[in-house]
Amino acid sequence: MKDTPLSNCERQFLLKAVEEKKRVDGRQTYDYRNIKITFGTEYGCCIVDLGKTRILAQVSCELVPPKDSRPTEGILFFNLELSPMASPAFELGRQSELLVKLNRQLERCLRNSKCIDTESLCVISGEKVWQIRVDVHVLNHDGNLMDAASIAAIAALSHFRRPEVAIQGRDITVFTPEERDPIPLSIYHMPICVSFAFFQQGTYLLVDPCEREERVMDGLLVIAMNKHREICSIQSSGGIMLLKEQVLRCSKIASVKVSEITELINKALDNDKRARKEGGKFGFAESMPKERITALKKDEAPVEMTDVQDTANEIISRTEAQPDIVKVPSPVVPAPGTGQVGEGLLNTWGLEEEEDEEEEQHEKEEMSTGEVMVLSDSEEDDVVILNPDANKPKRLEGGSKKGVEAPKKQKTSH
Amino acid sequence: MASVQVSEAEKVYIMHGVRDDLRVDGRGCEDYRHMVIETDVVSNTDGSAKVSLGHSDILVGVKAEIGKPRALVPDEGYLEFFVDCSANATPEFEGRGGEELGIDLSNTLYKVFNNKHSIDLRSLCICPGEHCWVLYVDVLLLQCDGNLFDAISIAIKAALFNTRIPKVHISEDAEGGKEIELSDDPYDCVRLNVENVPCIVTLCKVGQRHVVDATLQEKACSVASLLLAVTHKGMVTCVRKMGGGSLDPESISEMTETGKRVGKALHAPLMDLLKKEEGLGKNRQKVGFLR
Amino acid sequence: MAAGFKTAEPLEYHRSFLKENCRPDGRELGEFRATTLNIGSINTADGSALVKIGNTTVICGIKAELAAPTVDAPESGYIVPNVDLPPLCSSRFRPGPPGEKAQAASQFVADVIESSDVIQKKDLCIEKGKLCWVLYCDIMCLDYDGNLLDACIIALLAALKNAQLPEVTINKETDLAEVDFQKKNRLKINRHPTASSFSVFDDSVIIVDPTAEEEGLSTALMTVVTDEEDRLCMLHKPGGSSLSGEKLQDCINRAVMRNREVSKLIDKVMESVKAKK
Amino acid sequence: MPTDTKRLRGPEESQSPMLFLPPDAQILKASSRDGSRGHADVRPIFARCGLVSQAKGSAYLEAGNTKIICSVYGPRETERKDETDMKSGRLLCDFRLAPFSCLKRGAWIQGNEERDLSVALIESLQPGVCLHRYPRSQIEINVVVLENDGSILAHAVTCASIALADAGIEMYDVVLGCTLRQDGDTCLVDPTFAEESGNWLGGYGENQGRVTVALLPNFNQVSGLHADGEMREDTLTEAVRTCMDGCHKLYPVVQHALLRAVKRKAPPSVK
Amino acid sequence: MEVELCPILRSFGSEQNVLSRPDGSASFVQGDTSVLAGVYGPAEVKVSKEIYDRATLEVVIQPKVGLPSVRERAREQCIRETCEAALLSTLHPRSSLTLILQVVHDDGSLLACYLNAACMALIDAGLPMSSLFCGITCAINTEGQIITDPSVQQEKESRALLTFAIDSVERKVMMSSTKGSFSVKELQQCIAVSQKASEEIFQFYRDSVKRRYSKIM
Repeated sequence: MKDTPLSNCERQFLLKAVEEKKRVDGRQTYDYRNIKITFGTEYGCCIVDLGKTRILAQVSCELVPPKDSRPTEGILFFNLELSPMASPAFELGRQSELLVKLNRQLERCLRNSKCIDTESLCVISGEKVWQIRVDVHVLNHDGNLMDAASIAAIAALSHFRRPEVAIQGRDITVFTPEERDPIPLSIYHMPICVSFAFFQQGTYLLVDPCEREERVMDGLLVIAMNKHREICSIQSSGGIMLLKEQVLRCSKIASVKVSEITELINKALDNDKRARKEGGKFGFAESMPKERITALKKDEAPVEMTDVQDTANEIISRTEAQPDIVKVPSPVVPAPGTGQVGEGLLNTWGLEEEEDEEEEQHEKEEMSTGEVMVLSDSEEDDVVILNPDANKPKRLEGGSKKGVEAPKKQKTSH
Repeated sequence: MASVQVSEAEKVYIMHGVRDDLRVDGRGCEDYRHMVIETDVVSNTDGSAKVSLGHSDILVGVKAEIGKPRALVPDEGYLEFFVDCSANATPEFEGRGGEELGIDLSNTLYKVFNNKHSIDLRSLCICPGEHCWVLYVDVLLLQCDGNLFDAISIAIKAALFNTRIPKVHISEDAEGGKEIELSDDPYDCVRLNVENVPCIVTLCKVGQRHVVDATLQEKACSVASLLLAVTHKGMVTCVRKMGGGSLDPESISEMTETGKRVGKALHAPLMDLLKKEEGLGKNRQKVGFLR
Repeated sequence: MAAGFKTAEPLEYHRSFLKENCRPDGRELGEFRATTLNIGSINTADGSALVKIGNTTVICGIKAELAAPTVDAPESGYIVPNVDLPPLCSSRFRPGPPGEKAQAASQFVADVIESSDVIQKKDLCIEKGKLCWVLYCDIMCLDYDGNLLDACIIALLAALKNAQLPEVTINKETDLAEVDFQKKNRLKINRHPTASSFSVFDDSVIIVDPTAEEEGLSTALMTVVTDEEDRLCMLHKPGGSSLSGEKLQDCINRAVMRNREVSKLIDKVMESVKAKK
Repeated sequence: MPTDTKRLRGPEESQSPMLFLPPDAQILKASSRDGSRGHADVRPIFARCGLVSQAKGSAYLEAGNTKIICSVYGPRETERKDETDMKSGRLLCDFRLAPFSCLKRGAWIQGNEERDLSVALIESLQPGVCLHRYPRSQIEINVVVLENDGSILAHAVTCASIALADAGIEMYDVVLGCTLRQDGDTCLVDPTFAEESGNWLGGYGENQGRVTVALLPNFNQVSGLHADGEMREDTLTEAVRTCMDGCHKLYPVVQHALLRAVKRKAPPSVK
Repeated sequence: MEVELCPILRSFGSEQNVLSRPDGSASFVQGDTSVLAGVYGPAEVKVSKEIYDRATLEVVIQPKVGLPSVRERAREQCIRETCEAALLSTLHPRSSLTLILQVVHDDGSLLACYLNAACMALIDAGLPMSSLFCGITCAINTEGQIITDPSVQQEKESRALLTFAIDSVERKVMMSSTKGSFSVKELQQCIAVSQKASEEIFQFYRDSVKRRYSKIM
């Protein structure tokens, strides 16, 4: 499916708005949209809503042999998917340019910044390490996927708990959460991406562009930073030229935004922790808004189940009442290893020229083993035998003989 | 594969020429075009060579890596071929366009080397059943001007001649485990015996006769060609009929005979040349890719 | 005339037959096509079977290999069924990786193996946590004329019954496996499931064993898998028009009958081979 | 992490039990053919047309234990529109070895060997087919080897040409294939799998090789020639001749099979 | 022998119009199991997938971890054919409908939850349908007890698992997918139980639509 095109009118309107320091959703230039972070019942699962952009991240782990070059380090694997749900332009399984770019950027932001202690993921050096896999699914695309994805990924990583293991010699025991409490990853810092959209060759700048704004922007600058104001990665795309001052200004803005977002993530993590500790309700089911008109919820309730038994019994007894004492037809075995049951297709064997008959006889007599190949529609039997020097006669073709007994007709009642 | 369109009149012209043993570029039927060979052109390989045959340009790099021997032959190393049809050679190869040809070429190379004498595979064994040398032979097509097979095989032979495999020392530690140590000294290395490496001779049937080292124009006039891989002793290690036409038995035996003669004659000057080039030493002036 | 009618209005053509309680190929509504079974014809496979239901031809070859069991189930082997619909069997399938139909069929066969316990995976274990058998059951369709699933299950069951695995022992000293090709053992077949497929025309008329054409024109397909004790292993109805409990019951009863037919066929064929040896 | 998500997967790694044989045991015994058939004899073959009901034409061929099935679809409109030569048709080939067809289980994904075989098959068949009669169209040949007991390329060529004829594709001549295995001074025509691989890979003798020839019997033209190994030129020439003789021996069977197919399709009118 | 029944549906809920981009979307929650569904269409269709007399429906299941495997492909087929039977796709010939299902959390009865989320999303997209459908999963545990809407733990302890899609018009079985072996009687009981349970879900559909349009009507 194709994306809905943007009309020239819309384009001009959007650009005009940017010039006048206004945004379509009423935000100020440096404003982020609402960020909502929800955690699932499972550890390491989180949904981030950034305005209407929605992203789901799930962290999982697996014991694998380490890479040869780094025998004492765990492996981090990122996989960002653009689900076709997020936009009509996203096709299933296509390696689009955007997808490659986002994946790369996510890796730069989270793996290359060494925010996670990979050495603590080593179980037995050179043999078994934990591979931490982060699956990020874009569910709704309303711009600024990168920021939302980085928030979702780091929040999910911070939320994640891996199973406890015990090592005895070379045997590894993995404990279930019931046996031993799972342990969190050791995270050094939380890098978060902040995107800046530039318009009119860098004259105007917007933080957290929405999808419409992204469509008309000239270039994008993404800064990944942690709350200690350390830049983890910086990347500009779109081919705009920026002044040194502009970049510095952006990094200042980024530092403010990053500390805000970090606080938000920590708060969300704390809330979830508290809810779990107090045995209260948590997870996505709880985060569903109850007041919205589009949402409805129904509490657990037993279903009234009278006469279920009767209905079932009735159906069985009724059909069983039908006489089905039809004899099971017995199969015909024309040659060892081959058999046929059923009626229908007529067989022309023996009806053709005599030569055929002889040939068949000939084969049957000399069949040497029980292994026979039948591959024919019985009406299409053509057998040709070559036996050049008559050393050893060929064994093949057990000719699918027609079922002899009278056809048994059965019916499914209608 | 890169090909050219030839008009009927041109075809007749070329075919008549071939009939009289005079080809468009002045060669006889069994003559190769001018050939330029240079070895040791890529520094980060263990052996490399670049061959230009007419305007066909081929670069071959050989990398030796330690691998595990195949289960059925634990006392031998093995060769891996990969042919990359770069889009530099012809725009047709862009994207995945050259993939099919590349696989076809490498499959043929596997067959050419599918025998016990071309390369002494046992000399590549380090530790039977555990470690052996794997020679990765990477072929890169830089320019296509017909007769790729012959050019590739010559380039491979030159690159293998140039290949130096570091010496290994196996030491056993206390627990009976083996440790492999590579020699640091760049001069402490093993050379391969390439005497038996075959060269491919492709014979194109044009009219009633057949020509060696056909140009693209000549190829367009031929319906069938015969590929023969011939060693210096005249042994044939691979035969393949190519093209959409068929050949009569007489011309097959004629072509095999020619192929053997031409192939046999190719080896001696080639080896001489390679040795001579090596004799110039490390400090010889390199031509590389500027010509 | 009839041929023209058939091409132009295939559905009407079929309806006109169904109205008279019969089908274009002369069968009654509840009638299966002739089913032919041949076993052990592929010598390179550890077990093999070829099944024809009418024109539909399916071949199953079993190859056994050795592997280490998973950490989660150290006492179980593996059974890996895959169904392939190569372009050979019909023009509707293209070369390349398997399409949805082949994948759904593979999953169906895997589910039947799982649900019916044809073979206990524990029986495939050689040494706990160390070594077990992997049974690769590769099923290939050679002629696709409908009712693929029934043919697959018969082929699978017959091939499993036909399979013989060499004896494997673990050498205590070297801790390595040793295989003895002289001693071969048959697999222990736990249960005998068979499948029966039904096709629904115009949301109401049910026919058994549909041909490829009938499958294409019907509004729903259903496959019932039963075992020799008349228990259900699978009621597979991937959508389509809805059926009442009564109708389902009719189909199940027919499937039970079919199970008897097929079991008898497999047994007879097995016997004929044994008698020969 | 490239994994096949379209098939059910087994364990990451599994080995054929044959690798665990005690070292002295041998599975592949290079048979001496004593008494069974002469060195220059082809195995008895069995050929039949028209078994795949859905195909335009099909053939099944069995030679010893080698079992090959082939179906032909088309001619239909070509899929590749950019093809320069639209004046004549194209042959397409999908060549597969069933996973259970060899001693060692094969993968489902088409490997190099299969691609190579399909290229060789097309090269061998092309001279026999009147492709100029099918402009802008393609003819699809699908080959599945059900059991590989040697000489698969040669038999696939024969089988495919029968299937093409059965599909009513116009041809100059049928194409017959024959393989030969050269082992020193002896040559074995139509080798089995054991003979084919035999001690060639193990031994270091001279004159070891394998030759496959495809022949148009009525024109006595060679349409395909594939050889590998290491042979003297005179051995090679001799081998080609022997293979051609082998091909001619198959001709009556193929003829017979086709005659049958034609008779069935157009029964002789009873007057 | 009377079989004991444990006919409890966990608390369930749904929100429609949750995503801004798709033409219809819904989330469906059953206990802790949660699925998000999005529908696009009717829209332009690729020529290769075009059907001349009806819309082409594609169903995509996105697992949470890794790539979709053969199992997902088989479930896609089940859901697609169920939706096809309910949708009046002949009203939109030569067009494409795409239904994407994203697992958010799996705590049992996942296939049923897929079906319910799909139905809610199709309603939200305003696509014409001849009937609604819902999914019910029944587990039969080792004591022969029938449990509706089982959790993962209950699924693990069961010896058979049956999922049905029931249509809203005649309460007949549109789809059936089973695991494990069971007797004919158990099957018929499960069908009857599912038919009863479907009443609750259809009532829920009705209530949520009523609530949604309460301000308009």
